[in-house]
Amino acid sequence: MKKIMNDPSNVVSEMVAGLVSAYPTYLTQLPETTAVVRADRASMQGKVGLVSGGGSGHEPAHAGFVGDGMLSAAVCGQVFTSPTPDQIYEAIKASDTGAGVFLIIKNYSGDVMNFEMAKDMAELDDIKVSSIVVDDDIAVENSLYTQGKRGVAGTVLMHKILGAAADQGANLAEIEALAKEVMPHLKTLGVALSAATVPEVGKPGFELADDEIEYGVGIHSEPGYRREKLQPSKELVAEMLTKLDEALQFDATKKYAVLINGMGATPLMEQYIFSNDVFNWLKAKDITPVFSKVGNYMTSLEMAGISLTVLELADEKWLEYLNYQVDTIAW
Amino acid sequence: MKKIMNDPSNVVSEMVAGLVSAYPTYLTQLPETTAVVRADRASMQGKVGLVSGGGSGHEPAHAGFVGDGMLSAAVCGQVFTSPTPDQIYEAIKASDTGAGVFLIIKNYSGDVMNFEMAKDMAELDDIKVSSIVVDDDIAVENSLYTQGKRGVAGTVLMHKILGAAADQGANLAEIEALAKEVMPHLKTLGVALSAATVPEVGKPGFELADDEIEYGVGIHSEPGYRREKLQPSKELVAEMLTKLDEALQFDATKKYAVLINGMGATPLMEQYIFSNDVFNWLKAKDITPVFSKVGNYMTSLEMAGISLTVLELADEKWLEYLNYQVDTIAW
Amino acid sequence: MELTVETLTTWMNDFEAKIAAKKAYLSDLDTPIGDGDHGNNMARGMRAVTEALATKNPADLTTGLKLVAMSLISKVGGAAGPLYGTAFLEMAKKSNTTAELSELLEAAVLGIKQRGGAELGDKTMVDVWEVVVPEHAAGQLTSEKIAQAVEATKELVAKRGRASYLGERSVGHLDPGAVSSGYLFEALLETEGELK
Amino acid sequence: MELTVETLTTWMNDFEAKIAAKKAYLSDLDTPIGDGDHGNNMARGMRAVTEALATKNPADLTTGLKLVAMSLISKVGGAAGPLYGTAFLEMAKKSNTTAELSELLEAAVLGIKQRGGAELGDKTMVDVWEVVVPEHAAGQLTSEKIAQAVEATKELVAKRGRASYLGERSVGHLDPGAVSSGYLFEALLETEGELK
Ligand SMILES: Nc1ncnc2c1ncn2[C@@H]1O[C@H](COP(=O)(O)OP(=O)(O)O)[C@@H](O)[C@H]1O
Ligand SMILES: Nc1ncnc2c1ncn2[C@@H]1O[C@H](COP(=O)(O)OP(=O)(O)O)[C@@H](O)[C@H]1O
Ligand SMILES: [Mg+2]
Ligand SMILES: [Mg+2]
Ligand SMILES: [Mg+2]
Ligand SMILES: [Mg+2]
Repeated sequence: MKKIMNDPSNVVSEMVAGLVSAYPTYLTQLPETTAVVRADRASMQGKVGLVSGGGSGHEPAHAGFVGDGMLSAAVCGQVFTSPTPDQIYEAIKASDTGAGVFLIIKNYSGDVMNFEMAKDMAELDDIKVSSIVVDDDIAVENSLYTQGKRGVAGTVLMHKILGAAADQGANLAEIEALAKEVMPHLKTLGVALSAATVPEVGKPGFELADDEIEYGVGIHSEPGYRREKLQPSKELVAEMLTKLDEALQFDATKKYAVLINGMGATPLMEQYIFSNDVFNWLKAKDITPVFSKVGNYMTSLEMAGISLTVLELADEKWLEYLNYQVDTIAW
Repeated sequence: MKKIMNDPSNVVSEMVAGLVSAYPTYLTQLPETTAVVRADRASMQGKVGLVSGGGSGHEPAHAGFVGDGMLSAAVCGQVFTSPTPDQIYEAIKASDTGAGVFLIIKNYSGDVMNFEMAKDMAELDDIKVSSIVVDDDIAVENSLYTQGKRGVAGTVLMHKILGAAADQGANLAEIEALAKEVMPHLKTLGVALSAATVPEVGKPGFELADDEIEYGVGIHSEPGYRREKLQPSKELVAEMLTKLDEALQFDATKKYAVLINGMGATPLMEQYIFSNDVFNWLKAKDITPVFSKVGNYMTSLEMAGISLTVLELADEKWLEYLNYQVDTIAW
Repeated sequence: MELTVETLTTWMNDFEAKIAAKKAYLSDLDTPIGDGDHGNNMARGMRAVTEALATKNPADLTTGLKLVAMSLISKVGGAAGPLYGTAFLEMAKKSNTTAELSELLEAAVLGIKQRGGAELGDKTMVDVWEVVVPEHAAGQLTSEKIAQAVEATKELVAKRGRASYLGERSVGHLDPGAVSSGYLFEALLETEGELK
Repeated sequence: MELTVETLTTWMNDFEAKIAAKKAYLSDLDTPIGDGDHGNNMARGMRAVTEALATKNPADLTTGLKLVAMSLISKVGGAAGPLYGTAFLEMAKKSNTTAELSELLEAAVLGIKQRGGAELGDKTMVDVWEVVVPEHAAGQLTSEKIAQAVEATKELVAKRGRASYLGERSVGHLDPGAVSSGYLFEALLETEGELK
């Protein structure tokens, strides 16, 4: 394990300290937690609070999306481990200005349970709380998994859309309805060239040969659906878009947003090349995405690989929300 | 070599195509070049144009910094190879709205010569052109290099400061004077954990053992000043800040900006931990940077490592320029 | 048996000792079918529980159970934290109306099942709780029965939690949460034994 | 000798053939002390030069030299592109007043030195140009003298270009730009020989 760090058991607290030191105008750390809230609390006044989070190791998610027009707070758990409810609860309290708080949870059993408990705790304080469980990863649809689909990079688009709606004054019920409308149109598929190493574990989550890739890997090194020889970018794109097409039924009369997400160690050059192949593949289907973004948004430590998210913009407003002004570290 | 790409000899053209496809509202590709200019040309009207660029492989530099308030155009050469003068010349022409064009060049012999030739070509067209050669890398100060110091991540802060000044209407002479004032206060030092692989070469620029790092490596795998066993982040920071202190003579009565820059494969978690150690080290010297940024800005393909840039804010205005509004893909 | 805050403390101290002794074993069990942290998670949590009980010295059972619950919830994390935490939180709630241990444990089982959505046979801690608690209510719980319930998780296909990502490949491994739950009930048997 | 556009074309075709034949060798030379691309850079550039001359059929020497210069400048890139490009651009400029080859070449040397700032002994192509051009002017240039000038770069410490990053470690390697410049002058000798 070759990492720039000090004590493997302190990575999260040192990371959060380094983050808030570098970005004091964006983020404030909640006392005795590894949760962060907008430094500009005034920007949240009267609006529904949005709280996200999960295990650490996915930076810039989720703290990088805290800011005016996007999240109110983010909770940073231990690496690849759900944060505890008391921390989430503090984030909820810090995000509530009376209009209630909406939780964006990725579909992992630990995350779901811990966020739900935090919700119970907050409701005892008469804070209105509702939530969405994001499960955009189509990799595991036809497998034995019964936990359901995993929540991955599409979560970032969910943050953005809900963040814009909340900033424009949508109430808690409207935010919840919006999240539920968006969810079935949001699909992601990933491919890994190498695995991440959790600092406290010290070795990679799985091993791939020098010429092997794994389709459908999760953001915590969960197994994917097929291991194969490395393909040219064009063929990776074809495989992934074909699967996404099956899930979303691409239609040239509809509008789409695309998020090309680096998993951590894959340079932007490769992501842009992949992007070129994505646009070409879609063009052959007469589709030109009306919104797109390429970069590291929901990573998996130093995993090499890319995930591709397609959101069918079933409502004109969602595009406005994606383009809505925002002031965060990482959007 | 495990990369997401198609033909190694087409990486740059495919990359630029993918970039402009994904960001059509930011960037337009200049016909028959791999140079890009602001899509919003109106934002450049009446202002000094700023052109940067160099070899590719440093993404998001330089195209990611093209946009309102920062660069006018960026030229993408072959990987780690200076672009040719005709391409730079096209970028200069596209950036001139009558107020002249300023070139930001990193100190590599190929870059300097090609940009100079482009300048000569543009001057034949009666375009006023001047330039700065950025040489912020202090790694090679005491070595045998006679090419002078290299230009590395500090270039991004130069882009930002000059971009803000240009947007606020500074004329060509003022931009040049500003660049010359900033340059001696801008210093960078890097450390690598692994090297980059140029696609057409197919193997890493150098080899480091599993527990080895190299201090002072350049952004094209140029040799550094010392190879050593991997250190805790705290000690990397101490070594690097001590060297930067020697170069800048830190002084608690002065103001500083800090850029912590990932080299490509190093995850943000490690960068934030490093950031924490940087802020702690400086705090012990009674210094709290008034501006800071952490992330991948001037990378070296999939090199793992971090560079640390410190800019002494000798003029109050520079901080305003760093904080000035900007609309680019990557700032 | 009626649970008291004193008995609770004995029980928890005993459980903590077992977990501490088996920390590495529990994490090892979590490695092939999970992420290798169950022993560390539980050890961290139970250390916090016994510390809280010792320093805060809760005056009554409800306060004591709540303290256990909150310590587990805030220190364990992952999946086991909310599950064990919920078990003790439900016991705390129930203790407002009764101190009868079998009723408290029934509330706990319901809480775990509701929190995690797992049923008998899903290869989780539920496979221990759901079998052991009725035996305890009937006064027939023995070490052997606990061991049997734990052992039975080995041949199951995981349907919940991280192990479920492995599908059929989870067969042949004990469920780590089932094993740690076994220790909880062993500790309970011992605590009750001491009282007799 | 007065250079004509026809002689220039012969010279360039010959140089192109030499570069194409030695492409891999030149890149190999560039590997230990550079970035391994000199052969590829030059081959790409010279292909463009000969193609341009063949398709555009320049009417006079100045146009021909300019075409060579622009092809090199826009296709080679890196350090060698502007250096070779400048050499031919300076020759083009000079050809407005004279077609005398030695005067053109003198202008080229000055251009290279000014562009790259290298002096004799810095282990660059200058070490060939600066030695060979006066010999040519004196009518005493031979293959042996070219080879000597090229060979002499081996023992030098690089002071300019990428090789300079290696300092002392650059000793013992031929400079790739010096070797390719040697081919240029070999081609010139052959072209002149044919004319005699
Ligand atoms: N949905 C669930 N319902 C009941 N028990 C569960 C559930 N998910 C996980 N578990 C239990 O939690 C144990 C794993 O705990 P632990 O390793 O601490 O958490 P994590 O899986 O988050 O790393 C499993 O062995 C299983 O007994
Ligand atoms: N400043 C300079 N002056 C003269 N010649 C130079 C200079 N810098 C480099 N060269 C020449 O260029 C050659 C390298 O060319 P090439 O490999 O094509 O470019 P790059 O170094 O950019 O990859 C060197 O061998 C040397 O002869
Ligand atoms: Mg875990
Ligand atoms: Mg080169
Ligand atoms: Mg676990
Ligand atoms: Mg070279």
